[in-house]
Amino acid sequence: MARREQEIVVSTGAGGLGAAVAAETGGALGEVEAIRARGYWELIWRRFRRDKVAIGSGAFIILLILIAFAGAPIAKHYVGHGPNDLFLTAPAVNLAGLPANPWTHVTNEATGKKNVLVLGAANRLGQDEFLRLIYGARISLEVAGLSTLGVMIIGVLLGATAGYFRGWVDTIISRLTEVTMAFPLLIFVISLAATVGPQLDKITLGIFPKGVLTLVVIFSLFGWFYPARIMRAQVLSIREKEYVEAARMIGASNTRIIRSHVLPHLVAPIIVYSTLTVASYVLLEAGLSFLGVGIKFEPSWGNLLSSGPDFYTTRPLLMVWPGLAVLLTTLAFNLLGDGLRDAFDPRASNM
Amino acid sequence: MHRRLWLSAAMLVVGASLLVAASFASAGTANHALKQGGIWKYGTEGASVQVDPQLAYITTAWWLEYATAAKLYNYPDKAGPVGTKLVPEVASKFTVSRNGKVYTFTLRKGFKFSDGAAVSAKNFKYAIDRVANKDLASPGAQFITDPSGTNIVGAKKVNDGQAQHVSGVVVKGNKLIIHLTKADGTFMAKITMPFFQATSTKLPLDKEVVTVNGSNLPSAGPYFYSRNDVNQLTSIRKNTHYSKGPGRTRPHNLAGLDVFWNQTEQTLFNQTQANQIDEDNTLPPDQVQGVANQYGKNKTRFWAKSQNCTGYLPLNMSNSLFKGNTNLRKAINYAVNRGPYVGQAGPFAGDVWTHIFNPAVPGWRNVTIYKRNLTTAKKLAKGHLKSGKITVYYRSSGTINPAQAQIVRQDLINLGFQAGNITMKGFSGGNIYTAMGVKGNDADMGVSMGWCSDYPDPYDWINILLYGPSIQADNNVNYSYMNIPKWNKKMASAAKLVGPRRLKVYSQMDIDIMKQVAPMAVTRTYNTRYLFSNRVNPKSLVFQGIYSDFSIGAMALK
Amino acid sequence: MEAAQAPEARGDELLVVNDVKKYFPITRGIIFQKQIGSVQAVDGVSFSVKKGETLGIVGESGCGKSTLARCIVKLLDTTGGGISFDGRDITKLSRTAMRPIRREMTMIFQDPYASLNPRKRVGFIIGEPLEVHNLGSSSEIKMRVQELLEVVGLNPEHYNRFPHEFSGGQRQRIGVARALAVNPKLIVCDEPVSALDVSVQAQILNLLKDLQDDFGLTYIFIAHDLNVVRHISDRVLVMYLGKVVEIASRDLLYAEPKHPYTGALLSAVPIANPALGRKREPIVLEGDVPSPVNPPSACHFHPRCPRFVQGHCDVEEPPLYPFGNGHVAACHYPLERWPMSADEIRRASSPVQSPSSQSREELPA
Amino acid sequence: MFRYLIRRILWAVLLFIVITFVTFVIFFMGPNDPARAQCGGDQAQPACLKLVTEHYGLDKPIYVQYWRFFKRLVFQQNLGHSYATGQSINQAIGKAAPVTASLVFGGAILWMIMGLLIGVYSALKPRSLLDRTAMVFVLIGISAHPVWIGLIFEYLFGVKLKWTPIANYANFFGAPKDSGLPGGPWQWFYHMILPWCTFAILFAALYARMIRANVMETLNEDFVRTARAKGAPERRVLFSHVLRNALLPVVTMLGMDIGVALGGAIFTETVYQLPGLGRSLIIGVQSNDFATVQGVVVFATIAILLFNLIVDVLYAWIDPRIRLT
Repeated sequence: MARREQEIVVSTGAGGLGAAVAAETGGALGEVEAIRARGYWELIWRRFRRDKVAIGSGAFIILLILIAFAGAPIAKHYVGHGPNDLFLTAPAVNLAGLPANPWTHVTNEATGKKNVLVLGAANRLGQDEFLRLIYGARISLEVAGLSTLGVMIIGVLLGATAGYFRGWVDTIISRLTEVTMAFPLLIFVISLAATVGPQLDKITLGIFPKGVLTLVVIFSLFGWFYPARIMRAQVLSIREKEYVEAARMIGASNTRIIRSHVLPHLVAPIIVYSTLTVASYVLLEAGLSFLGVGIKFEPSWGNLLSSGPDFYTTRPLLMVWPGLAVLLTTLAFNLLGDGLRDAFDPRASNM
Repeated sequence: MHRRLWLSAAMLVVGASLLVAASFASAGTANHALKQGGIWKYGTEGASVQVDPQLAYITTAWWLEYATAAKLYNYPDKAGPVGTKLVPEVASKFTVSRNGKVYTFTLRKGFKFSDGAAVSAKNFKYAIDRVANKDLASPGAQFITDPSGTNIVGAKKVNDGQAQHVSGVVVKGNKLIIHLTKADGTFMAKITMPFFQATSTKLPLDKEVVTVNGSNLPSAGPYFYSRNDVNQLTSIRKNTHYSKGPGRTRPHNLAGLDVFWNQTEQTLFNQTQANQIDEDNTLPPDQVQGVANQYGKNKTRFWAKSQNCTGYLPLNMSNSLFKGNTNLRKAINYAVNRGPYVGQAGPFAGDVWTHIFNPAVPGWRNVTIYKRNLTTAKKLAKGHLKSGKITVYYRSSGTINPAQAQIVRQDLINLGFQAGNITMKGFSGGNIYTAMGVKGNDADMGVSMGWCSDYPDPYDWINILLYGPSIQADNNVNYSYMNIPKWNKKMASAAKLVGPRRLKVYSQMDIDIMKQVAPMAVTRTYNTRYLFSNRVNPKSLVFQGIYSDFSIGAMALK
Repeated sequence: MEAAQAPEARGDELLVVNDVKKYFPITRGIIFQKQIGSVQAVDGVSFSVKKGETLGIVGESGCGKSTLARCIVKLLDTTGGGISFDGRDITKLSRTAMRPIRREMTMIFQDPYASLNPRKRVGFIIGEPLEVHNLGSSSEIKMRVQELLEVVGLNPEHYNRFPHEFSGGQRQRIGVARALAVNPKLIVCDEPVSALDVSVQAQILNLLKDLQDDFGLTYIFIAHDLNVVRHISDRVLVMYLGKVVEIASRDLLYAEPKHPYTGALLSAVPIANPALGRKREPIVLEGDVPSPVNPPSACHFHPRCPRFVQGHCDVEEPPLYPFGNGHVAACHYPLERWPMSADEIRRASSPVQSPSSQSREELPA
Repeated sequence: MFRYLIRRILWAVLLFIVITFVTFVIFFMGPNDPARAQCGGDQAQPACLKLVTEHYGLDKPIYVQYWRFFKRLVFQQNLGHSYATGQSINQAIGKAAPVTASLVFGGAILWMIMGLLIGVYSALKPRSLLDRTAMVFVLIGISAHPVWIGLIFEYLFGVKLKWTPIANYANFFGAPKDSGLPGGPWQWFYHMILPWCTFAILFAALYARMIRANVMETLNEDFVRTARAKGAPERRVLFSHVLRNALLPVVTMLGMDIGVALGGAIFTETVYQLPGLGRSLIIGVQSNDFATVQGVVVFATIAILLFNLIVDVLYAWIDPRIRLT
């Protein structure tokens, strides 16, 4: 009997009651209104719309997605070479082994045409920094997005199951969560990416660059506990709500209760938490690639960042670009997450 | 026996003595103009090396052992050919029995370990016992238990764990007597390897000395290890008991030397520029040109010294793609973009090279066999791509090796391979050599591989790398798996030749093989690039050819 | 636990509750939970409800009223005892087997804010029972919902609104409409008005009364407010610490309470008539309600009882003694007169603490 | 309390077994061949392989191997020897752990100071210029990559301005005599200053935000209003009412985050070449040194479990309600 009894309304006695009964007319209550009331989502959208920073972040993210998935091929077509194409001769790489500065015109060996390196070359291979940056956005977003998806699917399923069914299911899942939590996460992810990573790298499903799914699998496997905990707590509190009891009282099935009464209440925390998770995975991917255990060969921000120090006194911009890309993307997701949280729950504090 | 680019100098000594054993140089004179004292700080990107004298094996380790060891005979701290001639050190002389199986060394008095104990014949016997010990698993064991080469009586038994002491090594007063199972001309070269230096009996017989703190690893050379923290710091300090006397003529100007392991290129460079570190030989490629312009080459602070190594891409002739496919092998040679390939390591890293003998191999010729020509390459490759699929092994560590792999991949695409049909397999560290050394591996070619001279003789290049009958189940070094009877016969007969004719025949064979067979695409030669601090006295830099590095004993600060 | 005895249902009795028990286990453990005790929320309650009548259940907070209500509608499984509804034993019914019965027995919840899903429109909330039981097409359901809205005094046009757009009283009307939707025989009202303003309470009570008349409903009406219960009930059941202490018709109970606990409750009720109020001296119950984890021995009320007799009340558990006209009370020393004597009041002010009431343990959160 | 302690310890032991087993299985399944690594990688002789395989029982089923490993670990507290360097891993970790500890605890102190200053001031003057600047710092702090911050700091303060050393570590208790290494408390501090700043920024940002929220929430509590109404001086209100209550959850968070931070230290150690645990791990990974990697994972697990245990117990001691749940 964990439920706390509602605070008792002070009774004014039978007399008051009688008077109130007399006053009761049973007539029209509230104004007559035929219009459809504002829905939950509409209210949230109205609150969210007022948050200029969050709107800006959202727009930035949409732009980034467009650039990464649609813009990158267009840019590739426009500049006439790909992100992995090599420009091995001067001026893309000068005699001292230094990559070209921004806006250098180079001859494409394959087509014989003059191409331009907008942000210069990324390394001694003369690869196009600009293209690698925007293709890197794609990898970053893929890794971060899919990992978040994986983490949320596992986390929500396990967390919601544990919270809804409780009992031994909850016991098992909660213990599993605690065990996973106790792993020294980053240390483990690095060791894992380095040991089993090369074997997993072969899996691409035909659409993802090599290594993306490796990171997704590893991140998902060790990152689900956090959403699971949040979702378990949420579901535990939702299932104690009287409207869930009411649904059970009328004989609704578990499926129906979960679908109509539990899941809709999880949407908000899922969205908010996902947004913030994406930001953390963008950082993590860059970190692992920087340490040489993440994405290899393919352009990723972590890779660009790790080749930055090779030239950081002679070509400091090569370190600035990817760092800035990571910063802006993470910032945008964090701000969007904060904005969404405020929109979903205006009372929530800044944490 | 494995000689790999990354283990470079390990066996250099063996062959050197093969040719020069007879002629002993006279002891050198120390340069008294150099400043004495000071600690030399050396920083490197590499992981730390083993310091146990019977286990140290790779280049950097032997560079340090050279400064700390006292051997029976040794190479002087001299640049050029003088530095490759053996001189007596702890032994004053040696005699060989008539049948060539018994060597008797007469030892000098006056050599002392850094802990003050006198060096006696016992210490050399102890070294051999440790090398042969089963549990210590010294890489030196293979050099004294080789049934077809140097084989000390009783060494095998110890190596199999059936005995503690090598019965063929006998101490009689100041004499050390070593019995071999059969006569062997390379024995002197082998006994000069750091494995067989005077070793203190303080060292446990069957356990490696890893951490050194103070005096648990005494040695009898000019220096000794005073400290070893794995992957952090290794220090050598002057052996105060190394006083001038007969055989004790090696220079030792510095008070000591500290090696900082596991640094990163860029910070190391910054620290050396700032004179916080005295020597850095892993320069960031983008900085090399700058320091070369600033200091000039081989004058003051920037030096580039060539190593006796050749870089190449082995083409696996036992797998279907390159089997009997001379056209495609030649096409690869025409297609490889060697300039940028070498350039990945920055300026002064070495030269573009297209045949096996680099300028340090006796009998080398300055010719260019393959000049990059995509049209020729495509013409040759046309119709010879077989299934169109190719598997490439590459080295995945560092930034240079993967970049070279990308260049080769691009070359393959240019040649007509579909990007999707090129399988790139990465190997960290030196694992690529293990993988390629297994007969029947699925590699069609390897990237960023190389070979360093074990001894200055062409046999080490042609016969070791390309002789078919020596192919075994694994641990091969014939990564091309070339096994052509006609050429096998030629190699066998060339090996028997001596003198100028030997060099001439090998020299021609080098070029003929590359032109007619093309079992590999030779890409480059190698240099080591050094940056020194302004504290270093450039006059003290003596490049010791045997150890492919500057002699520590000769080094001095300003 | 004891085997449930299928209660006998007699002619006009809609619901028979026989010796129902509900214990909540208290568990502890690192990996696997083991039971270390239990909360005896409902401990052997028996009563019956006739068709068309309203049974009020009163008691302090935490005495097990709400648990009992949830056991009756099978939101909770009972630990022991039997419940028979309309002649059928429902104690052992599975979820599926229970389904048709859920059409005949519904519940109105205490908190009109928490019992309506804020994410759903009123139409969905009221129509859901119909949907669950497949009672008609969506257009039929919509018609029925609008009809129900009208029945409970709301505007049928509000079909598409969200609960947050309504006041507390209006929301409770929605709750009533939901309970009514499937034409039930029995409605369990779990403190339906305690969260509402007094004026609104009256509206809801009147609505419930009207609906009872119109649809021939049977109510179990749970409240802690004796005035509310008096207003609506035909008979009243008083609970203390999971046990029935007194059952009587409304008039009998309010006129002649037999159990000291009932007496104490009644004396605490404010009386509108000032003359009467001044004459009466209230009994102040000392201490809190003891923990149901470790209730006092025998008569649970003995540590707070003004008529406590040592060696009897804390040793022998009192059965429900009959006092005629269906009036029963579980007390060895029932009140002889009402209001109580001065002596009784004096003793109530200095109650004897029995040793068994000492142990107190916090409930797990 | 005693029962609670026993329960926590048992649970920690169980976690330890599970984690080490999973670690063991993963590395066992990995592409690493411990025998080959032990025999000197590519120089491995078949005889040596055979010897090592037999010696370590690498041909036995995995649970047998794990049991051997576990026995050695628990009864001899021995993590074995590095395959790459032959060094005892206990010794290697014994050297690396103080470096990581310097970084993590020094960093934690720094981030608490920064977080407190920024958080409390922002909370006291919400929407002021200072608050807004602080919130911008917070956002950048949690969004910028620590590696990037490290590289930029290193470049700016080390290379360009030459205010700090570029890299490396100095032993707090002084360098070994005549080693040519910097040492002593001052050098230690001087070498750690950039790493601490880099390491602390992320957490300083998180804590500033959390402390700000907590303090603002506490400021609205009734007891603060009461204290003010009673006429208590503002300073007293702030220190004895607001901060005491606002910081309790922060202290708990700190306990939990130090475990997480142990992992994050890898980036800082890599950028500044601090010879700590993270660096050992990365070197181990790069040289396929399975034994060292496993050693670091096991040690980190023990450290984190112990730390959590201490935090749990301390917290239960402070707040007895915790024990019941």
